[in-house]
Amino acid sequence: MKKGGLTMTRQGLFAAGVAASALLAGGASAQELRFTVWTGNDAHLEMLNGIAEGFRESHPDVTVRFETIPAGDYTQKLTFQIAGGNPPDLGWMFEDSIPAFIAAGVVEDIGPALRETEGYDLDDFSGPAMDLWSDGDAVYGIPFSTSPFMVFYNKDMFEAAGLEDPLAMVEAGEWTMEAFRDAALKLTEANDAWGFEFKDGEGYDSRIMHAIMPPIRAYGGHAWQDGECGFDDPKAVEAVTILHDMIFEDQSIVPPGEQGDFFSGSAAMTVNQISRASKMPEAGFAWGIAPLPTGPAGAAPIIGQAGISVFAQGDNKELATEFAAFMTNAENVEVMAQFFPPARASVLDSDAFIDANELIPAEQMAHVSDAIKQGSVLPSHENAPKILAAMKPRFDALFRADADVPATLAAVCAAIQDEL
Amino acid sequence: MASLNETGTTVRAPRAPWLTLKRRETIEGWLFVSPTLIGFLIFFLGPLIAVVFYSLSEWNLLSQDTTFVGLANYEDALTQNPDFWQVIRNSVIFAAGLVPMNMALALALAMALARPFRGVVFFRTIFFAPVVTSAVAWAIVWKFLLQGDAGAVNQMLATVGIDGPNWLREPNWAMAAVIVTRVLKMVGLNMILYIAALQSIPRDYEEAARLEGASEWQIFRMVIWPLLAPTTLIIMVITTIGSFKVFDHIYLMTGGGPENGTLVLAFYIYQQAFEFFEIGYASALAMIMFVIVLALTVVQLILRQKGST
Amino acid sequence: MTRLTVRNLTKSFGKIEVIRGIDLDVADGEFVVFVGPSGCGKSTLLRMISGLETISGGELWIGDRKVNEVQAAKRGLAMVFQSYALYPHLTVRQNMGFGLKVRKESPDEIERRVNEAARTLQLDKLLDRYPRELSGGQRQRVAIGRAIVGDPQVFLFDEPLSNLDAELRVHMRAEIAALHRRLGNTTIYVTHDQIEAMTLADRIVVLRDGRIEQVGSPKELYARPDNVFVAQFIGSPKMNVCPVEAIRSPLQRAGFSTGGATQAGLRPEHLRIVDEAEGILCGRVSISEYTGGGALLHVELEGAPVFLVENSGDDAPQPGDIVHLAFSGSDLHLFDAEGRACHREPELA
Amino acid sequence: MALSQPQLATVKRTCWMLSLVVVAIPFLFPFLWMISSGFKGPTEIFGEPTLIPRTWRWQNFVEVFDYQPFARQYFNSIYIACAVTVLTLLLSSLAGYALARMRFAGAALLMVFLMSALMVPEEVTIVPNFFLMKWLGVMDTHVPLILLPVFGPHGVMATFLMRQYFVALPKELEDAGKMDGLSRVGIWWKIALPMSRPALAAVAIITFLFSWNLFLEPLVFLSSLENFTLPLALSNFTDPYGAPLWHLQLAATSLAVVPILIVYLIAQRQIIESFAMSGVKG
Repeated sequence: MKKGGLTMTRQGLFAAGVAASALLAGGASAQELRFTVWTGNDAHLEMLNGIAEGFRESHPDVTVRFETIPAGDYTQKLTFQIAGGNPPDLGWMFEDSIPAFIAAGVVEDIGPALRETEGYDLDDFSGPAMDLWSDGDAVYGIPFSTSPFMVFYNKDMFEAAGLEDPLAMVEAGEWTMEAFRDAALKLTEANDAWGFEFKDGEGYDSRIMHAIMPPIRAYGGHAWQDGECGFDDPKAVEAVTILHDMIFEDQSIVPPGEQGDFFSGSAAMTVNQISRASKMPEAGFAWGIAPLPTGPAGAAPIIGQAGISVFAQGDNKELATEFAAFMTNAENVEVMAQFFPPARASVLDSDAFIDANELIPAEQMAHVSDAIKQGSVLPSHENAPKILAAMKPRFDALFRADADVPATLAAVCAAIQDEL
Repeated sequence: MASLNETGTTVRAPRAPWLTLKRRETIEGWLFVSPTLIGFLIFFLGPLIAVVFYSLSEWNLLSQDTTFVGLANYEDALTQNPDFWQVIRNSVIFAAGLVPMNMALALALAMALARPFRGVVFFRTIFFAPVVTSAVAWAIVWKFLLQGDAGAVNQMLATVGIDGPNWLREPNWAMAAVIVTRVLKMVGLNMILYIAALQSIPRDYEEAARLEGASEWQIFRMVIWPLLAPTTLIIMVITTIGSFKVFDHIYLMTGGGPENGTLVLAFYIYQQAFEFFEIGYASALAMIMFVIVLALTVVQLILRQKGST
Repeated sequence: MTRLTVRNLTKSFGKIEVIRGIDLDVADGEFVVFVGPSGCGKSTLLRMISGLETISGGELWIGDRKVNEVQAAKRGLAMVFQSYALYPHLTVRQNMGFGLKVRKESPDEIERRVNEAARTLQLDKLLDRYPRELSGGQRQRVAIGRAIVGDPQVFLFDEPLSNLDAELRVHMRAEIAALHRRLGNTTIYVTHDQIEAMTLADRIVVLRDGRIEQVGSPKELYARPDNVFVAQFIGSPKMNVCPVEAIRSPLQRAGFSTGGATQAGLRPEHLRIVDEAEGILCGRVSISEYTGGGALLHVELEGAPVFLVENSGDDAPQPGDIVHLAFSGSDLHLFDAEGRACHREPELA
Repeated sequence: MALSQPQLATVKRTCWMLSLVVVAIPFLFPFLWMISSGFKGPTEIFGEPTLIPRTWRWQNFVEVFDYQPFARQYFNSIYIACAVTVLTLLLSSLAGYALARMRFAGAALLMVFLMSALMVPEEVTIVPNFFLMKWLGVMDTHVPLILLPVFGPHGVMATFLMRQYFVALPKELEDAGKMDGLSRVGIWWKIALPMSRPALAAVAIITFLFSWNLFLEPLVFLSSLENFTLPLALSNFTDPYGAPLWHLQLAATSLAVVPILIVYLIAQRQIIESFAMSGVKG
């Protein structure tokens, strides 16, 4: 119905808009908010529907429909919907696409509305966590998931290799890149498995940044800053060279085109977010999570973020903003914390969060909390899709046995400089 | 018969003078083609014209900002963007590898399977099966088979002592892999076109040549090949144009990588339009593709004209 | 009741004119045959009358109605096609009843008429078969049956017998003639076979290059062709024609005046082989073709082209023999320089 | 040492068959491997390669349906392909008939005009069509997936195929129909179409497969999972975090491909002829 009404004619569209706002003012009629998400997971959807149900207590006539768009195509399909004149009211946003959306003016500034909302307490969100989502006083999204990247490790394999537990090394301050490299090599030799697997085995494709940024930052480098590329900086080159050596010299990292899944026991370590802990019960081996290894520049935790934004072209912006506020209030953030690590300081410090994930022991969870507070997101940019696309072919060249690391990284910088 | 008697006819006789039988035929004719024609105008010709205008603008899909930029998009492609020439090079390599391999294999298979023998239907069925299979399925399965050391192809090569390359990870091997797997997918179609052509050649020619003592190769070279020329030309046109259209195969197998080694024009257009949302630049690329395909067709039609005279 | 009038009818495809002004009156109940060499426009003319081909100019009247712009089905005609045009996916019964069904006749009426036509044509036992299960002759009869169930005012036949073998053709020819006698419909029949035309027609229309060469009864066309073309087209084997010059002296010797004629024609069957004394023309037999009942001789005349001569009986001359030929004056056809017949006063005795 | 004539022939024939079998392997093997891998678990799938799975993991075929609304997507593909096929048959035979049989002003020009479509790849017009569909308000619906194949180059190809067939039909049958009082539509429907079954079957087969295998258009026009068609669904078996789920993807691919293959095996003669026809005439 809604779709048909919207698309018949311009006048129809206008009339529908007028009617909608009239109804909204009256607040008496049934309304539907369309909310795009990239999860199809039943537990996630159940939780989201629960929150929507709670919203009905104050807005009895409002239903929220969660529409799943596959993660791989999410940003593209969302763009199509917005450009196609059929924008959702709200949606999840990836950290790498929000700058482009802000630049294009298609996400609504909900800052004023949030500040006016009673009891919302916008300042409870930590400053670093909000960095990506706000510009001065303007707020274009609220992070609902601020999840650090942690090292998942196979305890059994560590034992088999006669290695000290990584957590112990962390305590001793010895969990460095060198230790990590050494561990990976020994793990590979001692077990019929790879020492380390990049995030989801996608380190050479969709997760290049996840693969290279932790060491680069640990070595004090950066991807880009103020329009200048940092990949060719000696610090970054040193970090990437270690990775390259691990892949092709030590052969301790699952190389390109090979399969070595941590969760099925064919790699001893990987990097991932704590949501992946849900995969562990069926893995059948003892495991743990540890922070990312440190480098000369100390610890450089990295977080992945996703936020909730209201779309500027939606018909029910006010209502959508109200729902966004409701969804990210302290109470619901706590509810979501079972799956998505929160960015609200009050929730982060609460026992509720520390105990939220029954799979992860409290002391390991504390590392998670620390990482959230200190962590920063991966480099972002409004031209991110093009930058990533321009980087990709050069990184393909990097991940070959005979690659000249400094030269390839210089080529990466040359390729993306225009977009920066 | 009631409708044919005198009274009936006099009632029917007066008729608007302009509706002659000829006009009637014209009106009926246009009515018959109108559904196809109107749809064609709206969904094909209109868009084709629109591409020209789009290509003269800079247009961001997300923000809906458009600016008229003249020929800047073309200039960008032809002189500025280093990717463009690599894309053209890739497309040409793809076509140059695919077309001869496809046609040679198709002809060889057709020669083998044109005459009936026990099992001929079995083999024809197998060689044609990939044609009816979705390109997506074909690409998915081959991508799976061509994984590095764990892939079935390399595992099998390993059993005979060959250390297979990391097919889809090295630019040249990846290009070879997408070409070969595409040939395997489509060769059946050309094979049956050749079989149909071979079967329409009267056996008399071949027998006459044999009586004159020609060898098998001479028969093929002097009798069959010239008679196949029209078919060969049609197949060449279809296959060449087809090779420029290949999108799903590349999209799924390599995504244009590695190192842009398999980034071909069709995929590049898609990427610019629907991943980077550069509508203007993508439209300029589309126009360039249109011109290339048009030129290829014209060249081949001219060859055909020359061949027939 | 059903006259058919054609006035200055023309047809052109683009710039090419294929029918160039035809005038013709067909009387009620008359059997008219269009004949002519291929490409003469006879089929086009028939199709224009039927309504399958549009008319470029002129008028076409059926009865009292001008039908130039009347659709084929509404002209009150039925047509029998060369290929029979039976619908392959319908049975004989459905084929014959198809037109009635399209015209929304009641099923009972269709049944009655189909049965009646089937009886007339002895198709009763074939009604439930499909066309592919019939012989050529049977198909031909079904095609005729389909034409007669509609009770048309005019029958049109477009070379209906050309797909049959010789024997069947003779048989069907007789059947069509009998049918016409019984039904008495106005009929127009197109053929390229002049024997069919001669045997069936009340009147024959000879066409060439989109024009009428001559209209007349078979006898008239045979005996008094208007021009060389008709003279040679009608009759088999065709008439021998040669320049008058070549045989002027023999003719004068025999006392035939040639007036201003430039060409002379003699039918092979009118030439008799006679003794030298009686002979008018003299020549040497080059070929003798035995035809069973007699022989067809190719005779080389002095100073004239080869003449065909029909010789009956067994005692045919052999190649190389010199023969003498005679004919009666009434069988000599004379034509002027344009090929038009020079009608002399009858010299018949 | 020397082989007799018949022995030589046998050896020759065996070599011949053997070489054909070798050539056939890369054509046949992907299908076998696809089906076999569809039954393997996520770990076995990259283990020692075996054609017969060590453990048959039937639940893959259940999980496929849990993971995506796969039944719904299957149905989408079927109904879209049917709609495209029916519409294409109808329109292409109408237009093809007119182009073959009716002498109307402009027909020759129209032919050339339509013919030009055969040279233009879909990629060229996809961008404006995106905006056209947006304007029509049919984004994320199946309307574009039905309209574009029917009216695009494929529809034109079908029209030419039908035209070529109609041209070769005996014309007198239609004349007879005209004499019998059929209208143009009547002749088309009751005479021309019933006699064109082979051409209609050919157009139906290639059109159905064309629509069934369409990828670019669904990729561009569809966004929600329940609207996906099979090819799009097949390319979408990654876990929520983007990692490929090969075992499910191959199970789903088997589910999508095998029915078509079975139909193909049953009707292979007809299907191959249909393609031959379209290739020669189109």
